[in-house]
Amino acid sequence: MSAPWSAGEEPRLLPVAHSSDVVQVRQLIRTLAQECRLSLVDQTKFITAASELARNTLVYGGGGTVRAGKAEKGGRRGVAAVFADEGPGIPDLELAMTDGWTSGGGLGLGLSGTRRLVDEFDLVTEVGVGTTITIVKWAR
Amino acid sequence: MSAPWSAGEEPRLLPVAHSSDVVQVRQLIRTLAQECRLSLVDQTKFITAASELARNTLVYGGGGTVRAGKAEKGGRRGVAAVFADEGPGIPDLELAMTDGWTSGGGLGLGLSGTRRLVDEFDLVTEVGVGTTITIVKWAR
Amino acid sequence: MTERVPILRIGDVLVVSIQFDLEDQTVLNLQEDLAEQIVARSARGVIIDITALEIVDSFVGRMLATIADVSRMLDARTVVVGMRPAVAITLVELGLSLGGVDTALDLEKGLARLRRSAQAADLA
Amino acid sequence: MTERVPILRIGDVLVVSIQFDLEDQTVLNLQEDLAEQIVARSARGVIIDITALEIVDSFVGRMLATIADVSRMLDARTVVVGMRPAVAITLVELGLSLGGVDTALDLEKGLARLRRSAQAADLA
Ligand SMILES: Nc1ncnc2c1ncn2[C@@H]1O[C@H](COP(=O)(O)OP(=O)(O)O)[C@@H](O)[C@H]1O
Ligand SMILES: Nc1ncnc2c1ncn2[C@@H]1O[C@H](COP(=O)(O)OP(=O)(O)O)[C@@H](O)[C@H]1O
Repeated sequence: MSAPWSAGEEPRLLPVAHSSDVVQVRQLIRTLAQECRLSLVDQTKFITAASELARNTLVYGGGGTVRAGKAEKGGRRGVAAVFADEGPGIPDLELAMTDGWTSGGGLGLGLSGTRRLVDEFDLVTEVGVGTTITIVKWAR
Repeated sequence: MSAPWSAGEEPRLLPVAHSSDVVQVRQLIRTLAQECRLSLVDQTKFITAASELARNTLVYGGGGTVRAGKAEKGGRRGVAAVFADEGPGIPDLELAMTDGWTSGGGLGLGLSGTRRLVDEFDLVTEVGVGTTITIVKWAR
Repeated sequence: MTERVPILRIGDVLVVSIQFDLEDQTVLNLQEDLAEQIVARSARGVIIDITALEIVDSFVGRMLATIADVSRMLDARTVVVGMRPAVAITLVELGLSLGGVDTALDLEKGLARLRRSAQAADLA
Repeated sequence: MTERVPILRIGDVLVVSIQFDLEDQTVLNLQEDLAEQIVARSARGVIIDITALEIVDSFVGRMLATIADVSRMLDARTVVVGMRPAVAITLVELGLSLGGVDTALDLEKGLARLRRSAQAADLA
């Protein structure tokens, strides 16, 4: 899935190279989610999802980028974010998407939990090449 | 992963053949962790991790060795320890890494818990050949 | 360089009010500072006020659970106050129900909770 | 040859102060000695002082939990005192929250706790 960016709106690009960048990502996503008029609960869910994925990009992907912006598809409007890294990739996706499974010292809720928090979730990964995750939340 | 020993620093070698050796390992690791200026909490976490792994080397690996010393990677400094035995190896690593799983009468927290206590954790095992576990904690 | 969250004291209760979006390292520092202060000040209770927090992700959620466990081992009780409804919904959906974490609506109710439990302990 | 940790008595409370890094066998001996002494001396309480312990790994953590369970079955209460903050954090992260183990900050508070609970029991 390529992110369904709204026509004429340029998504913003942020680096994810340091722990403080994760804070920046949350702030950017928050602004976008408000502009797209997501409900308060949906804003909260989407920012939380972005926070989980940005941390994974940093910790497991060895750093990368986030692109985030307004999205549009079939008359619906919302906000999309793409987390990309050129890290080790995920060898066993099934396992990684399992609640509670972590290869590090995490809680193993980032991927599985995030998927529950968003409307669209797409994950492309290749061992040795990297991981790209796209999430979208639509305004209701 | 081979341990990222600091250049010019020889890691110390200790045998793990008797219950009293586990005490020695804790003491050596404690000295190193202090020299590397880990925070008090990080020292405590790393010594505890080493204690768990040294006991496993003794109890499950039938004895072996610990090499421990200062570590360095990408500008970060810390302490590393390698626990090696030529014991039976671990047939099902996924299972052994699960919180609460033990083949003996343990609590099954040694491997899974240790991974949470350190910054880097690498485990190589082969049935009939042995087990080697490398852990690193970086000074913050 | 990471910031540190200030820890206030009201009687034998430590109060932490998280006022801004925390970096992960700051979260870990807070955890360690609190454990140290519980012992140093013989605190019987800890209140973590998250009224200002717009989101609690799994990292911060885990800190709350850890602080609750650690403080119990140091003979203090932790109450988390001010959790927003949207945060509660999100945490549950994320899969983190914080079963072991005691909560109250606001600081006042949190303090009252700790006071009652201290009385109960003195009677026990 | 393994060492044995001395067990002191204050009234009907047994007090064990662990002063050095224990070998596993010494930990097991202590567990057995305590169970025996609780019965032999009709003790109502046990205090294990771990102030001097820089680390508590899963082996020692398990001993603390076991002693708490065993003493309860022998009608005595165990209080662990002097746990360092860094030890509490490490135990929680290790996955051992010692839910069934009662704690107090120091020996004095531990003794007071046992005294109160003995009074409560005498009234009951
Ligand atoms: N960007 C990534 N690159 C490589 N591996 C990843 C990435 N994101 C997640 N993973 C893998 O998936 C596992 C599960 O991730 P997650 O559900 O977020 O849990 P946690 O972050 O607590 O480990 C991680 O432990 C890691 O092994
Ligand atoms: N060095 C080793 N050699 C062989 N097996 C091991 C080794 N270390 C751990 N194991 C296996 O992994 C299991 C889990 O270990 P651990 O998590 O430390 O729990 P515990 O020590 O309580 O059993 C052990 O019960 C054992 O079967």
